[in-house]
Amino acid sequence: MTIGIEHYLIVSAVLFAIGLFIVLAKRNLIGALMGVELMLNAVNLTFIAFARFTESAQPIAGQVFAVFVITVAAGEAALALGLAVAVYRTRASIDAEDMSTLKW
Amino acid sequence: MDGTGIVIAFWVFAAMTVGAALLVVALRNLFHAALALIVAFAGMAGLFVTLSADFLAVGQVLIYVGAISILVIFALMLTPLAGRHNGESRYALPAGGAAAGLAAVVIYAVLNVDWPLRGGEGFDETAALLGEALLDTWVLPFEVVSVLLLAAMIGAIVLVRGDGE
Amino acid sequence: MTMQTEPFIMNIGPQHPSTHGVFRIRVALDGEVITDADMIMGYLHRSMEKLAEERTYTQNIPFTDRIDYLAAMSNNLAYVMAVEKLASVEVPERGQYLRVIMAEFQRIASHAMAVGTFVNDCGAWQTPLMYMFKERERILDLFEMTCGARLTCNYVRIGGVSYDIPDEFLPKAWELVREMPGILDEYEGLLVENEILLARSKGIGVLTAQEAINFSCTGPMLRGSGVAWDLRKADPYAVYDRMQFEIPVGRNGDCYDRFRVRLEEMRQSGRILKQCLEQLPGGQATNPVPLALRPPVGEAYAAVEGPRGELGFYIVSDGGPAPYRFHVRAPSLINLTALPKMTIGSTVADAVVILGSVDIVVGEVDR
Amino acid sequence: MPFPFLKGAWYNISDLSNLSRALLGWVDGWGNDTVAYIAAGLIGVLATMAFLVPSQLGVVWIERRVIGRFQIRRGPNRVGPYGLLQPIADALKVMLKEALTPPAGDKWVFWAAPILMFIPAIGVYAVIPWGKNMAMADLNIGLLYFVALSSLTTIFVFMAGWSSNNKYSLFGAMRVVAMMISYEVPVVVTLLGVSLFTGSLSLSGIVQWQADYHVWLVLLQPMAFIVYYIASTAELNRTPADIAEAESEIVAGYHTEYSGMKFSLFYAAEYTNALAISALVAAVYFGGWYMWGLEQWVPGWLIFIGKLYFFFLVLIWLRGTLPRLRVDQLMAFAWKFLLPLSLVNVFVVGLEVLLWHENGWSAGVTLPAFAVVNLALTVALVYTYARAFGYDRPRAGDIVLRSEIGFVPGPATEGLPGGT
Repeated sequence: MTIGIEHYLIVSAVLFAIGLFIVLAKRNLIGALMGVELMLNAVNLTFIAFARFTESAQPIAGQVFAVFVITVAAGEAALALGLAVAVYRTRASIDAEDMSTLKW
Repeated sequence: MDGTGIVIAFWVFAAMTVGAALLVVALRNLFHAALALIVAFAGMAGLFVTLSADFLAVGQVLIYVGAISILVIFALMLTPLAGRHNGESRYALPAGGAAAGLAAVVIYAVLNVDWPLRGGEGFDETAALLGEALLDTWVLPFEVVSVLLLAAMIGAIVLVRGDGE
Repeated sequence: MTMQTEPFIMNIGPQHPSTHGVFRIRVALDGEVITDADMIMGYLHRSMEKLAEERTYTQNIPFTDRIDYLAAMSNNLAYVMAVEKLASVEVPERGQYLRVIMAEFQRIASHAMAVGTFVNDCGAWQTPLMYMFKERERILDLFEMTCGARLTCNYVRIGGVSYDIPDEFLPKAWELVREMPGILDEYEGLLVENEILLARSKGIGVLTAQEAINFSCTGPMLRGSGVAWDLRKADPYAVYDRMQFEIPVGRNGDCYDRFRVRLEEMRQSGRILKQCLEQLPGGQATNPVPLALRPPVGEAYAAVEGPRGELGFYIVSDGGPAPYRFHVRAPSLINLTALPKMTIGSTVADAVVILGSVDIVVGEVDR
Repeated sequence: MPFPFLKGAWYNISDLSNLSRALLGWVDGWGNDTVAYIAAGLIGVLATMAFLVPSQLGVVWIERRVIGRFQIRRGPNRVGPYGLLQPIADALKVMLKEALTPPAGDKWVFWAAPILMFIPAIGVYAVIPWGKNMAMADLNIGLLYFVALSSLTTIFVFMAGWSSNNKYSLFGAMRVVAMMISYEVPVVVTLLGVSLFTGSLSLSGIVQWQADYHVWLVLLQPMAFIVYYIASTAELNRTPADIAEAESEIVAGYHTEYSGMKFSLFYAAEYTNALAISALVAAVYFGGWYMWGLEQWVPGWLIFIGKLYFFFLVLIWLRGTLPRLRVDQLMAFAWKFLLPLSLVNVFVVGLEVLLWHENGWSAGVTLPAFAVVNLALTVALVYTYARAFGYDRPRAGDIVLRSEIGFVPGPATEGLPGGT
């Protein structure tokens, strides 16, 4: 048995779906952020799988993309968690359903 | 070296990643969920290794496991009154439907597309290759990303700074 | 934007490596910064002041050992001086000198302990404490050869001292006194310019002279804040009026100054000891007084400059064999009252350093 | 012959890898790849353990004895000759102690933390080059692997602190996280200078480079060494940066609630980490097994272990002599002192590499020149910057000797009648 690109892509799809569910369904903002991280990871896996398996003029490009994704994810995490903390400071809550007003 | 080792490694790491991701959904204690997320990240690093992306695997450990999950935990600690409950909102059912639908579509597509495969082995050493690619073909995005990181850092500082300081 | 959080309450103590006994500070924290500090004392309360009303004047001397177990000699001296004042007992000159010798040795020992634990509280891993203990050990040996006890000496007696010094005392004492300046130079070389110690203690726990006076602080706490006040100069007792010595005074009022003042006081104590040993007269050390002493009705207060500050005993006699009222002015307790003032606004780590610089003995705080 | 793999190779103690290679060749002869892989892994693990387990006991004894000497006492000398059996007695004692679990804590996390602590602690040994060809797994990104794996410690420390449900523990955990994240930045940036210069991320490659050019990297990048050693000391939670377990402040930090075997696991993991950092310093900055020809006469791995223990002794020395810094001072130190220096280092090193390789200068002239330039730069920068960074110095008039009572004019007595 060999492990092909399909295996990785399916794992990635499942992870992305789980991440999506977390983002959509979790009440806690920080919990939802974990879903975002999972989704980004799933995308990374796809890029790297393509870099490994598919025909390309510059096969490393997939990994380069993954590097960018990781970098952006780091920035995103810092910023989003900063947002969560800021929201918590004003509202004493980070429940996504509490945040229904545009202005307060 | 597409031997038994890789096959076993793939299944172990895939099970670890997906299982931990499911735990992130299922665990009711948010701190435990964050720990499960770390396991998922670590499993992902393992998957990267099986894809001969060793530099990215280490980067994954350094950044996701070592830094981002720490940030998540830190944010959890900074919001003590928010309740550490990792429950679902009333959108759980439609969200589940959307996620399952997406997964189904993607998996269907994956299985039915004829991928332009290239034979042979993975990369021998990716660090040098990556470095050359980043500073050659991709130098503009590389610089843009560094600016983005700086902006994100400043933004985060501004956000969490109190007014009085 | 305001942060709506409940304060993080943390108990430093009663069981904590740095409270020097069973003492508790309940601090409210914002991050690492202390926003409120509440001192809770009494874990070591042994009701000594009340117990003393049931015992004769001589029987009370051992209690004073156990009030401040790091400075038993000074405590003995202060109490005995109060009783002598009350009963108008004269002390022979040799007794006076021996008292001063013991009190000054005790000051060095106590300050060595204080400095050592202070640097420990700054985070050093026992090393300075061990160095300090080296000389403290020699002093305790001297006490042991004189009265048989090392810590709770019970040496000073009404009318003099319990035993005259043995023959081997003087050579050993001279040896120590001669080596003292060199030893202190070594300590100063080790500690005074240590970058990390400076970073940890300079500008930390500042107490201005005005505040120190208002809190009734005495001893190195007061002198560290720029007030040259020393009972040995201000109101000389025993034979201190014949001694040449100086009062070391800090100018900034921070933890570092208190630590430096203590180091410098050890040097001055060495000077006093040298003079005492030179001038030590012969003759009787003790005027015998009846064991069941019945001082006349009245009251007396006598205080000495103990290692921690003004250590005073206030005794009221109703003419009976036991004091009617026995009150201790414990410098540890009174110095400690300045603690919230110094700690609020600093971090937890600083609070520990500040507590170390106050140099409390919980036995004396709670009695 | 029962052990054919021993033929001819085993007596060459200067290169123990012959032994394992012969063994592997023998196993490979069976024709089963998987078995050979497992055998290779097992040999590596056993070799690492053969160093770690005795070292683990040894360093406990060494630290206690050496600190004892620092503190003018003897240290353990009752159990066995020179107290050599003391570590075993210690180990027996902690094993027999009751392992308490805080009832309000998080039981599973509480149990998992000390065990997981060992994953990064031991995992990093995979890439340590014990001698020529003697790394267990010569990853071509070994340096990065080392840093990434040791950053995992943070999480386990946090798990320990959080699950104890103790405020001291939580404090220690929060401090660890803040500190480790801060100090990882200078560590990574300094090591960047190394891989820039040697063109390799592999630890064996870096040591080989030093052997090829007959120079230790510490001579070429003294500033990087200083920054790295300070920062890694902080990451190890050892004095002067042991704020995570600051005994005098927060009792024992994150392992306040741990007892018995679980506590000793933390203890052992700390020593394992300390040894690993010492090993990395010895390999990266002090030439690993290379010692200007001495390795011809003495086995390289012995030289390496000697260097490793030397740096461990330096860690003990620091612990025996220094007080502890405050959290904010440590953070300021990382961000304001170490980080700028490491950035300057990367800049200078990059410039030098560029000059060197672009102009095709000969190494014999270039490297000494770089060494001199960098040393001068280090002295200038570290010294002046440390002075500028220094805290209040003691001034001559801090302590005044007075023979009369009264006020001494100074900051503390402002507004009061001065000098009487």
